[in-house]
Amino acid sequence: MFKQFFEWYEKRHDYARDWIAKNNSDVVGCFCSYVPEEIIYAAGLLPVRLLGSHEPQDVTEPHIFGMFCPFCRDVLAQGLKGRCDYMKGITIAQSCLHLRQSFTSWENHVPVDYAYYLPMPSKVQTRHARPYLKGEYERYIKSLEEWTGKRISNEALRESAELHNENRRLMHEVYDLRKDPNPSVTGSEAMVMVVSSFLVDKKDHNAELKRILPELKSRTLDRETGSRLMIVGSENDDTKFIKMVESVGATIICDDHCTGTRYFWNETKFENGDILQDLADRYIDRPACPSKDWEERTRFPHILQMAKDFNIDGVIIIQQKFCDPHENDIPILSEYLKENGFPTLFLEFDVTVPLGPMRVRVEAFLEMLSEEELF
Amino acid sequence: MITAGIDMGAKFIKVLLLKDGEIMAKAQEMAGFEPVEAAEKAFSKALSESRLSKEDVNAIFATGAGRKAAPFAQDSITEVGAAARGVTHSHPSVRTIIEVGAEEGRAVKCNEQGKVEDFAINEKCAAGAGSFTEAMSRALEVPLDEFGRISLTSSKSIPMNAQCAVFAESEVVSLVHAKTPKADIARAVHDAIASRIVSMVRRVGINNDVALIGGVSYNPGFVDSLNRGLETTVIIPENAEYTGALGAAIVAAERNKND
Amino acid sequence: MAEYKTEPLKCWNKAKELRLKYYKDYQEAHKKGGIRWTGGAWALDAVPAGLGRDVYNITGEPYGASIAFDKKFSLECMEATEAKGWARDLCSYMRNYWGSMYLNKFAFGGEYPEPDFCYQDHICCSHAKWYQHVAEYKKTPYFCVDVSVGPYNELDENRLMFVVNQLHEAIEWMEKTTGRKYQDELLIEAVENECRSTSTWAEICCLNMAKPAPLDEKTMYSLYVHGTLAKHKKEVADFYEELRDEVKYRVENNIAALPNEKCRLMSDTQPPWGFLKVFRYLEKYGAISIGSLYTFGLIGIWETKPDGAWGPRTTPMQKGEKITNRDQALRILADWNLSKPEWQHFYDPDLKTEMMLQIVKQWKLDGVMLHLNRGCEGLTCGIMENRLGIAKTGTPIMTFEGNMGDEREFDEKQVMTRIDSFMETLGLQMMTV
Amino acid sequence: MSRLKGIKMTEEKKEFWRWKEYNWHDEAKDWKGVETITAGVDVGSVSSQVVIMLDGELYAYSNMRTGSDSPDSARKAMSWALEDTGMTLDDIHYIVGTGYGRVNVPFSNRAITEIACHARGGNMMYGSTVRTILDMGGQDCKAIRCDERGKVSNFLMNDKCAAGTGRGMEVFADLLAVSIEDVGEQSLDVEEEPPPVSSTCVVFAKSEATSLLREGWSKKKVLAAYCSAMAHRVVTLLERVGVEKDFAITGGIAKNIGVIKRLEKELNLTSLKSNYDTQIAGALGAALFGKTLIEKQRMKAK
Repeated sequence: MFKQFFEWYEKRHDYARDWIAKNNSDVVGCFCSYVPEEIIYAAGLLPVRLLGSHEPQDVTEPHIFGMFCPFCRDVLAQGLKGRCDYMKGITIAQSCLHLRQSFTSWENHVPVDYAYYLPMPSKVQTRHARPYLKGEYERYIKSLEEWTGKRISNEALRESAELHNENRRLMHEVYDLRKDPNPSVTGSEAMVMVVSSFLVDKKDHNAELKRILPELKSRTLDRETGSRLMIVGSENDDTKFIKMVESVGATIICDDHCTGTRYFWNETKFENGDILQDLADRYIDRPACPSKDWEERTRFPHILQMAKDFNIDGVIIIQQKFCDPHENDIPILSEYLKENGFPTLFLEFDVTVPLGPMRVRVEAFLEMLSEEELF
Repeated sequence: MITAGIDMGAKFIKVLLLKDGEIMAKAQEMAGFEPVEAAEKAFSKALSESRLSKEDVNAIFATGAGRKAAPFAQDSITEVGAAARGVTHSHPSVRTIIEVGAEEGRAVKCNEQGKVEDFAINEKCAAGAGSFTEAMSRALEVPLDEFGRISLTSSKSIPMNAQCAVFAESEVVSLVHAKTPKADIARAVHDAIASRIVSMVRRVGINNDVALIGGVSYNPGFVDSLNRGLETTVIIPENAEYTGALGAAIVAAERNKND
Repeated sequence: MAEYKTEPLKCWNKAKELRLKYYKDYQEAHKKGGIRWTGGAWALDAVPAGLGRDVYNITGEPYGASIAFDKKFSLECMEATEAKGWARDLCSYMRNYWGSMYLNKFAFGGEYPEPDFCYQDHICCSHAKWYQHVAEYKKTPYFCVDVSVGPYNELDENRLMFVVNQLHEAIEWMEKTTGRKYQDELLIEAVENECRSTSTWAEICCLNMAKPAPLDEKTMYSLYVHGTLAKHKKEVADFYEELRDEVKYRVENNIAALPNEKCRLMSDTQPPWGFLKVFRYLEKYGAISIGSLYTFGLIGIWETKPDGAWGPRTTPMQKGEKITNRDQALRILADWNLSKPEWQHFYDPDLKTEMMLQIVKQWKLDGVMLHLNRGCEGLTCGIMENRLGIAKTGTPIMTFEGNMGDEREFDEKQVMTRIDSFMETLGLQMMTV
Repeated sequence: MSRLKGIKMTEEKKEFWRWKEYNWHDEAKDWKGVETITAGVDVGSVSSQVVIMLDGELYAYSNMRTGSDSPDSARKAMSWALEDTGMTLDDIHYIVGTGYGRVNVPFSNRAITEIACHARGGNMMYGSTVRTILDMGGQDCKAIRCDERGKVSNFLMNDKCAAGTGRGMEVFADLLAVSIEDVGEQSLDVEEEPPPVSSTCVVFAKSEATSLLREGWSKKKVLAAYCSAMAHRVVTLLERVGVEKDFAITGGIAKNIGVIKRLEKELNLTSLKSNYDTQIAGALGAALFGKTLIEKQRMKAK
């Protein structure tokens, strides 16, 4: 049923090339989920999130020192290997230092016409961040208009925002189905659904979601749900890992990933009578990346609430090796979840994950969660 | 003029005698726990091979990890410098030298005089080094020399996930359980090491010609993987393992001319 | 044999006293009813100065470095932090600092002195989180300023005002937190001091263009540190002027830091504090590190002069500008800090490469040594691109891996061998003395 | 060590790092007519053990090297455990496989991870007061917290780096030509404790040891330096789960008095001793789970 999403995920580059041909426009590669896709889309361009390919590579060592996260190196490798040669523009919204380097090295060593660094505020908790970010959006729009030679009207921005909202609403509907004791959606299906949503045109994605939702509601999977797990951490599109977890007696029910719920959880509210301020508020108010979650820790209650709403048995906390933002949250977060009755398993991810050692840890965790069966 | 180069390597001690740019004799000994004795032994071996006495040798330079402890030596040069001089002596067209030892991989960028322009050494974690292959061949229960050869017969590339030699060992074992042909596993191992080496070489740039020295240059499987990774064919100087000693002997000759 | 004469710095002891006094003042602040706050060396520390003359701070980075000098205590701290589940690759200053907090041991004797509040600015992935944890562990109030508004050469009113507005917010917050009345004249004084001390430090660094260099980097570390402790204080600004005059004197009289100076290098990022012997080792080759973008540009504030050369940034006072109110003071403070050279590469490595090449040219350097510092994500950000950019110009360059605060990640033997190779490529031989 | 009586050694060329292989069974016991016969098969990365239990009591076990083919290793270890017992595979009612080759045990009814099995086995070997168990396997090191029934409540395993694993110790024994069983004793035979080696990385420690020996260190001194480095490495792992008394150690490392003594000193805590062979903990736990599982099955059947 999720065939289309898997195909988009597997053949993302072909899709992008076709899109360019069909719309005779351009694709903008987005580093980080804080890039305001609505604006890029309103400019008639296709925003596409840049991800890695989970294969060993030997091209990034001259550009990024080994102490930075494998994801940022894997992403850069895609550019250096020419996998995205069709991509004319790139944009990063400021988040962590790691990914920032993929962006600057990409700008220097991969041919692109247009590269924009958007200083998304780190302190989203100050009231001053809102007007500031609106100002940054104005600046970004001006530069996009100069590049494309086309004006971006407020009308186009509003339509784009509505289209993105619809996509978020539809994906929420799918997520709601996962609250069921025997969810009709597996974790790997849900993951690929969300990931593909930032690889393709939201129009196509919405259409596909509308097509499958009715069937999905009446769908029953012939598999044991097993332990209901939540997965929390940084970027994660490691479908191999998710499949492994779901093959040893568990189902991933929900997540807190920037490639998952953090990407689509909240909508743009049209309440300022000012579309740019509305958009700015949306990105300020979205579930925070740990690098922006201060002075107050707002992530923890959010994650806890989600674990309760989705009736979770245990939480897998994954971390990209060397990811400082998450390393700065994890010990306190797992303590917090334990105190609130949710056992956690910590796993460290690399570009490629050796499944053997991971499997032992996951199975042992499941045995730990499982009822008295063995006693 | 006759000069000698002593390469105080971690595993082997090599001695080379040079007369006006021509190699007269070479000898090597296991370093063991008494490298100085080993060096003396290798030295006298080389002398007797060329029917010389120590007095006939005008200058002796050392190199290698233990160079500071080398006997008889007036002075020493680093492995990096020695490699560059040694290789360009026979192959002046070489601009990039790759040396893979038991625990360290090195890449050197040099000009035609063998002057080092840039170099890179692999940082911590020895996954990129020779001892990795040893561990793997043990895990596969295939003798080291055969290990290299069989990997040539494979055309399949399997990515190795583990970076650590010990973890890779278990990955190899699980490949065996998955009934993967040993040839394919051997290639996977060599590809993994090669890719670690290649990414280090990229730091100094891959400029032709590229030469490979060090023990692994005798491992055809590794050489094949490396060539694929570099997208070029590496030159392997004859007696590649004596390159360091040769470089030291050359510098010894030069410095003696000067004073 | 020595080519140049050398002599120790006259104001060396004063530098030491000043540093110890700083930590003592903090420790004893409460006895005198004063205020103690903790935060980073990058925090805009002129702002809390407005709370009174009895306000003392401790900055985490130099404190973490001080701990690193004491290898035994540092290891205790690291392990105390790891035992709490924190990753080993996090900022090693932070891990030292947290460790000393967990163990309740102050590096300068006694217990870890409780801060009254935490005040920080956010530059890397750890800075805001560092004191978020201190605050939650010590249950103290916390305010952090976001300065990540892009590189200085792209600063606009909206970006500047984002920082300035937060500083206004910080002042309101401090008044609430401490119950004290904020005094703008103290703020203005502090801003003037900060401009003076940071611009003077740049002046001192410029004097190191002289051959032979009057200062070596190892010495500069003990001098620039005051700027990381309390750049806004009069005593620091005054000390730097005194130091500048002595360094001038050294230049005029050809007094060298290294009598056998043959080769001039610069380093990059914080050094491995437990292994400053690296610099001594260089001296055996007649090589001297005359500084780095780090020692020049972390505290020093610079500008490009009309002739294209790099020099100390002209202070508002030198321009004859009179600071009369809070808003103006905060605008100047924000603008001044956003122009910090060591801040620019966080957005783009090319900006750093340019500055480094400028130093190579102006300070007549023969080579560059990059410390791939596993302890600091922020200053190693983009460092491999810097390496590429500098190597492209034909400037000899080497890298060595280490950690500013975690000696377990420094392989002395490996690094020294690497230096040997580099010296060899520079055509240097070890002095046999 | 009473239970090690009557061990038969296998003849083989000297490889210092290899653990001895042996099997044992309790001549005093008769398995015929026993209601529940269960077996645990622990196929580890380096060695494999089989334990056979009669109604939850230890009857026989074997300890062998793991070959590069684990189904085969499992079979070998099993038939060796059965040797001279007259028992055949078919006489065993339930078999649980564990260890990293657990899914490759051809004749097992169920696979359970070594974490759960070591906790359960440790619970029997050391009694129900055990709360923290350390197991050092060939390639990983586990710190396990468990309750009075030996049920895992929390666990931690070493991550990407294999430093401080059993394998490291074996590489070392080989390098120094000291048989693995003697490493511990010899490492304690030093006048004063040398500083620990700086790197526990399997590869780098080797070169460090070599240079120490070249500097004239005695083998014993080098062993001491490595054992204390390894002990320290393990302690930092233990501290992360938090060590609660009672504390016990399973696996081959428990036989390395050199590491144990130093570990206990650092934790300032003594570990429980057991007269069971510590290397069979995993297989023992597996066999015990086997008993529970078959009994539950029979209940259902009724």
